[in-house]
Amino acid sequence: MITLSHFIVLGAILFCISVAGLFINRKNVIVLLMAIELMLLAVNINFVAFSRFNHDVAGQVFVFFILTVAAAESAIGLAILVLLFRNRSTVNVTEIDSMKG
Amino acid sequence: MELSTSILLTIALAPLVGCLLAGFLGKQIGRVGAHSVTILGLLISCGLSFYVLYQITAGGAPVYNHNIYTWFEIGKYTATVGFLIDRLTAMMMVVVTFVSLLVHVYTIGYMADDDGYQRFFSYISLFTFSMLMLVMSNNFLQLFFGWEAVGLVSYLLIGFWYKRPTAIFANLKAFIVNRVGDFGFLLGIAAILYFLGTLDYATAFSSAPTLVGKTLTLTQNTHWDAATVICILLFIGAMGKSAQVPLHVWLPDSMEGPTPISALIHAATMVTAGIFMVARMSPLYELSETALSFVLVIGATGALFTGLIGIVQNDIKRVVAYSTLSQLGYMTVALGVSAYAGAVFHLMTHAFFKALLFLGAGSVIIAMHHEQDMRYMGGLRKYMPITWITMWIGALALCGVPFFSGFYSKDSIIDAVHESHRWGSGYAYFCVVVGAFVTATYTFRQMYMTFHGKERFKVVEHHGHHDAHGHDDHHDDHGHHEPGVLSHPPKESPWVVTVPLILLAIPSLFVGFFTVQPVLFGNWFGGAVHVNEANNVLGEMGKEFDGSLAMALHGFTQLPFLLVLAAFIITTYIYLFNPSVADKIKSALKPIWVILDRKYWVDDIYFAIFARGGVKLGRMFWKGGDAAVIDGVLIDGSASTIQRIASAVRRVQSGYLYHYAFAMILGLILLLGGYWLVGQ
Amino acid sequence: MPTFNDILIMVPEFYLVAAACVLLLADAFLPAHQRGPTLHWASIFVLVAGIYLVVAHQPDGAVTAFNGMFIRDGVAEILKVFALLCTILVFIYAKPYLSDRKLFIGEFYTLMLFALIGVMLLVSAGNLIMIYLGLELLTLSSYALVALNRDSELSSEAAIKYFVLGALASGMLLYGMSMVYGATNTLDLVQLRDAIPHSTMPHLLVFGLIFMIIGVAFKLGAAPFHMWIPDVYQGAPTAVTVFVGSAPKLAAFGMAFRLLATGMGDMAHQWQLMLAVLAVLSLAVGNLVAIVQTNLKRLLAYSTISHMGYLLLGLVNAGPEGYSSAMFYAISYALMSTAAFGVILALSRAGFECEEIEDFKGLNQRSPWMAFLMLLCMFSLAGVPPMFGFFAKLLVLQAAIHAGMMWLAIVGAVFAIIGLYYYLHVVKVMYFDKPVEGTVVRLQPDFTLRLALSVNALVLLVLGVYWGPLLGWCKQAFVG
Amino acid sequence: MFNHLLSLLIWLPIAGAVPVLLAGSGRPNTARWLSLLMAVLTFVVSLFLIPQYNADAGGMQLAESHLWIASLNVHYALAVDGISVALILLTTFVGILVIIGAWEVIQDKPHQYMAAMLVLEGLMIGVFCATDALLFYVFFEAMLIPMFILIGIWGGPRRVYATLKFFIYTFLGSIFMLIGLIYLYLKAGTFDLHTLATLPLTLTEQSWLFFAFLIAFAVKVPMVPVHTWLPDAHVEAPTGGSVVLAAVMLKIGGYGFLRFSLPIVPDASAQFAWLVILLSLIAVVYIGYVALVQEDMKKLVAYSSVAHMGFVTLGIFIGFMLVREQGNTDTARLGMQGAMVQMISHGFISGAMFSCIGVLYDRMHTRLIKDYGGVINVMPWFGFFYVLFAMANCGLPGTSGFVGEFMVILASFSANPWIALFAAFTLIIGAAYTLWLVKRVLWGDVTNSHVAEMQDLNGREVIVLGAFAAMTLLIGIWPEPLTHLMDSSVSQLVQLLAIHKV
Repeated sequence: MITLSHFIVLGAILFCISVAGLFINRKNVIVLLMAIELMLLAVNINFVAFSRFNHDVAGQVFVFFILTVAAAESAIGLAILVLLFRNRSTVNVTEIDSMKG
Repeated sequence: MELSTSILLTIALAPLVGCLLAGFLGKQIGRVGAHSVTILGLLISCGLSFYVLYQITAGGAPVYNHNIYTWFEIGKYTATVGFLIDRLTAMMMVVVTFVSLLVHVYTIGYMADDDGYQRFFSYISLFTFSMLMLVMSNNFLQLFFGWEAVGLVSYLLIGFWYKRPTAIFANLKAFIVNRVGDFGFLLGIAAILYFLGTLDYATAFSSAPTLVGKTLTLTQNTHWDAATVICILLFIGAMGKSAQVPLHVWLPDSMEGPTPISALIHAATMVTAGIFMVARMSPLYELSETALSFVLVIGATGALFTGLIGIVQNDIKRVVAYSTLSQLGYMTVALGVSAYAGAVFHLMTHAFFKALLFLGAGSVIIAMHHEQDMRYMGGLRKYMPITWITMWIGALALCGVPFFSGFYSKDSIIDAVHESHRWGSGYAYFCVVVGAFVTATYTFRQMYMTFHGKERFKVVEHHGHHDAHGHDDHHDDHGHHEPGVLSHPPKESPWVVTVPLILLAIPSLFVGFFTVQPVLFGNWFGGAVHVNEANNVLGEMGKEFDGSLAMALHGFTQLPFLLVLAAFIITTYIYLFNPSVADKIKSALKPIWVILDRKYWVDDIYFAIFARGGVKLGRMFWKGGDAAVIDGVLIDGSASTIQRIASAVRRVQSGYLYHYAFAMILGLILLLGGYWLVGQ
Repeated sequence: MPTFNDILIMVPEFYLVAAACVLLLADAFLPAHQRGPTLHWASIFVLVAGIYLVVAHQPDGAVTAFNGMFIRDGVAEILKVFALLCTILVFIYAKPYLSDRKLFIGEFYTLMLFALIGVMLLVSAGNLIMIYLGLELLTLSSYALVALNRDSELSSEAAIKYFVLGALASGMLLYGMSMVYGATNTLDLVQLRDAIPHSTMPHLLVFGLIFMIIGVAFKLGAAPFHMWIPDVYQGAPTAVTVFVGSAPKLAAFGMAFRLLATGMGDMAHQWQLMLAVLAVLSLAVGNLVAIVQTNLKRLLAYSTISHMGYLLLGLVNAGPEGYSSAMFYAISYALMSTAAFGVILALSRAGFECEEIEDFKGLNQRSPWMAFLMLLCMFSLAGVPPMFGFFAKLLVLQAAIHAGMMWLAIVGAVFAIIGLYYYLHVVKVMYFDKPVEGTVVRLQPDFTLRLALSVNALVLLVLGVYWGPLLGWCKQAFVG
Repeated sequence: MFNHLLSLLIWLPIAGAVPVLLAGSGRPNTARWLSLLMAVLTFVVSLFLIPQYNADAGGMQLAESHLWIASLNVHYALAVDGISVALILLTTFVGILVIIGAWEVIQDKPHQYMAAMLVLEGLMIGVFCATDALLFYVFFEAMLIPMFILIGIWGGPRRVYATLKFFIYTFLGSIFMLIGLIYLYLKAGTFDLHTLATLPLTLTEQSWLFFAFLIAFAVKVPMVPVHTWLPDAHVEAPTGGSVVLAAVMLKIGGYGFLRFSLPIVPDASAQFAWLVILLSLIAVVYIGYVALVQEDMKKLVAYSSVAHMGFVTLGIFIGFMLVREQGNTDTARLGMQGAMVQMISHGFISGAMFSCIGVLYDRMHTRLIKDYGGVINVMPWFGFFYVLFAMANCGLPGTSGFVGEFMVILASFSANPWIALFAAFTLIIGAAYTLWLVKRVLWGDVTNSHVAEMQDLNGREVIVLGAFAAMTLLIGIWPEPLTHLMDSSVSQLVQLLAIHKV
């Protein structure tokens, strides 16, 4: 029998993976975008699970909003990425450090 | 009839007016104008002083004690400015104004070719004003005002020739040493206010008996008798002003000032302020045997040991200066044995004959074109007879030869010490008696070296130099020109110089003879000085006193006179007949001579400890305390620390995205961990 | 069921959305040479009208629309008014800067308007969803704005950093929301507050709280979630920086207030301490690192961080007094930073970003008035009486002390002293240093800019003397 | 007019600064005359205080109060007592002299200089009038801004270091006082000083507050060991700046003790009086020695200011020993009067000393003692003033410098002879450093060609120094009017000393 806690743990694991992806990744900005998406998915799992087990539909509504916004977000993200590549002809995270201190 | 306030005000303010006119309008009114206004002012106040003296003594005027205006009034404390005129004051006023007047006149001749002429007159008039404020005061505040004001003028006048390094060193030294005295004096006044709650003489003296039994706790288990504390503190002030050991060091150096000043300030009047003050405070001093013994011992020491230094001096003024120190010692001794009248009496006679000696020395200095070294003098008597005779009168008075005024005052002091049984009077007696011999020795030595024997200067006539000397010489450190060489032979000084000499010679001769009886034994001062019956040595002496004549005749048989005689014979032999002996003695007694020549090293020690030491200490405080610790460590140190931390923290902002993200995760962990910890 | 009344309550927002869309179309159809000016004046007019709508027939007390999704109360009113005001100023300051750099284009205005709408929704959100949507509307527009200057390396770098970190932050916020939702089973803030006491999963709640605090802290820019601020402030075109530094801070305060006070008010004892910790960190990082900055925009970025620390001092109080002081602080900060960046904008020209501190050397010789305005800003930021900034500090310190956190107030005071140093340094550069030869700072000729800037800076002085009414207004917003 | 006399006094110069700034830019003479007009006007207005203020009644008079920030219950409340009146008169008087003193000395942007001076004057008057703690604090801090500018723009080579040090030092001191005030406000619900004075506080609270106040005012006075900003600030400041700083600003420290420490935290003040007294004595002795070895005239005078201000704090705090241990209120009054007179007189003397140094500096552009010597030969009139003020500085009777120190020493002897002993040490050390300075600068033969070329005082300088000299002598010869002006206020303060709050 799968309980709420399983879902929460799954969400937590996904969340951790995505966070790890954000700051362990040393290569490519694309990966960062993927990590972000993953994080949102983790959140969605939480919401869905809670709304399912608490018999409340609001959570699932929220999920729709999240999905929508996520799409817009990644669109802007990619746009910025393109801009970055045009200006510096690289998307390597380790090279984006001209502002520091 | 009651003295009128306006007269007293006139006496005090006339010199001030003269001072201001001569000082601020000096350029406009010119030299003649300057000395006329100041002398006029002095004439007025001198004349009125005589009038006041007459009123107080013969005229039967009651003691005048009124306030002019309130200085401040806070709670139960009031400080006022006012006058107290009794016989003591009146006598001081006469002495001050009379000597000052003569010095004014004398100055016309002495400073004739000095370009600070007007300034000088302004200064001495200012001095007269301050001195009058001091003696006429009826409260401690005004006393202190005069006390410091005369100090200021003395500072200005010692440094009158401000181009001389020695002069401006001397005046700084004089002021600061005096300040050491004033330090004690001010504390004494504070003590009086604390114990008696007033600054007014009359109230203080009337409530003085309440001091008995009061004590001051300085440390856990030392309780000081109130009267003793007050008196000793006040006397410290007197030690500064009246140049008592160990605060005497400034007086000899003060000779850097022009001679009239040495006569007026550093012999006749200012330096006697301390004596006057103690006499004025007699009601307090009578309450403390300890304090009086202290006074006695200090005075006696000064009387003898400063005199000894006089013997080895070659500067004609310095000899007189040291004799002044010694004579001040005598007066102090008199105070110490409660013979206040004796002290003031000697103060008066001394004022005359010491002023005379100084002015005479000044006259000699003029004749020698500002050469002060006696080794280049000799045989001057035929060039300047008036100076010669008058100075001899002064000298004999100083030595205390019977019939001369000095005899009466000095001899009665010696007797008084003899009479007294106060602790230390034995030592004092020894000092004053030996002192008599010492006095005679340096006095005769000085007279002989100056006026007798063969001339030790040579005259080289060359023209055009005459008007070049004078103030040029004043302003440069004298002696730079070849010593003992005169551009033209010495000659008697002009009348403005000699007349004062004569006018001073007369009292030096007679004043003692005529006044000794009333002043000393006739309880002339009345309520002005107060002596306990037990201490009334003068009263004792009064019992066997039968007339000045008898006293003088009796004096010839006394030990002091015999000592003077001995000194006379010795010096005569050495300096008239066999000068070489002097050097023999000098080499024979080399160590003693050195000690005296170095003035017991007191000056050197003071300079090393207080002057150099003070500067060292200051530099240590400044560099070590302010610069190093407070600024270096606390202020700039913390600033640079913050800078260092800042540049460390900024490195965290590495610019790398993943570090930023990591920071956020750390923040998350921080909060979670914090919550978890709090939860535990 | 939504009624017409709900629409009425939300009139300002609807109006702005409509206006924004109209401007979008206008931008598309207007001939190129008129676009810039038309949009400029049009949007300024729109905002002025917006202020009118916000203030006009303001319902007394709090009213909600769409089943509590949207709250319109005093807090929202004040924040909105000042957000609109700041945006107007931003438009005025930005115009010459943009036209110098070929950025005088429609996107700027439309994006700004949408961001502003985000702000307005955020400050009157009554529901976690609304908070999320408002936040995203604001941040997404901001990302684009930061990257507005397509040819600038720095802008794009700043944009990507901002984007990634912003996404991370909102992810955490959402994660927190999900937990809170799970623990209380509601998304409505008011119900949330009622539900919290009888929640069966207190730990889950606290976890959610912590994640949500992170979201707030990021928006505020409180350490250690401040890392984006310096880079974004520096990299973004100054015209955008001035916006990022003003209205969004008000929004951040509003968000914090809605989430923590309205939503999690009953857990104050938990979040007070957390906020205190964040406050101390922000004060330390902001003030310390600012000392070693050479770029004025970056310096102001760090000063922002420290100011957010002070703002948190107010929130820590967790009472009406504290909230009002914090809001007062947010407003004062918005005005101050707008003015400060305004000066930078006024001094910048084509090909010359007047943003290095060196560039301000001897400003008093060359343009005493600008120097004086900057002086006002600096002393106000430093919190020296009689400037506005001082009284803001006074209030938050008082709030902290009243909350029994004397230690926090003392920390704040100490860092105020350290902070003083770099503000004074700017004044020193302007007044005591000689101008660098060669660099001739020419003032922007634009009259409206000068006027607005002067007013803006002088207000800091005027409000310093006469700040009673504003404070009264703020306090009024939080009673009941 | 009279019911808003104080507001007029505060805002007249501040408002006056605006036309000076606007009309004066590019037209230096307009700026000078305008600002002089403003300063004189302010002085004239301040003279109305004398008839308007009833010295016999004492207490706070000419009060005006308007609600400033309703929601915090902060009032724009002004009132003066005798002490404030005296200090205000000092301020307005000095205000004129610094304007005259800067006449053609300040060539660079004179309008800004004059405007800053006027603003500063207004703010300082405000400090002396404010009876609301927050208002006081606002004026207290706002003063720093114009002074910061004055030193920073028209100062000497190390002006930046000096002015930053000055600003941050003072700010550091006062920020803790602010926290203390907030605490008091939260307890009392008002910033009104009179209410705070009657607010009961436990000894612990009082102690914390006492130190908060102590830091704030000790920095201003300044007391050892937080005095090191003063020499730097003085050395680098323009003459006018130094004059205002020494003549008025330092007094605000002493004034603060009277308005805050004494009434609000009497018990803590009594408990820690020994500390303040100790620091004051250290100031007299230690600083005296430090002053002795200074090579820069301004530094020397600055240090002597620290030493003299030691008498102010001493005179104020021996009151506690006298009243609480001996019930000796009259002596306490004497001491406090001494402190007050010392404040006023030091205002004139230090102002005069700095003006004198300014006179020399304008001619030689150096403040190092070693560059001078024999100045008297070329500048006799200057010499006259210099000696006069030097004497006043070492407390010669007949000058104002004596009065305050005299009273304080007398009073402190009653408190404890040892205190008097160390305090009286100033007679010696003070004379030493002042007259040694005079010796090296004034006396002696002309040391170098630059000195030989110096011109004697011009009319403008004679006016400034003459005015200072007149006041110095007047107070020295007849302090009664001044003491009478402050007497009733002082006695009321002394009454406060006896009140126990716990």
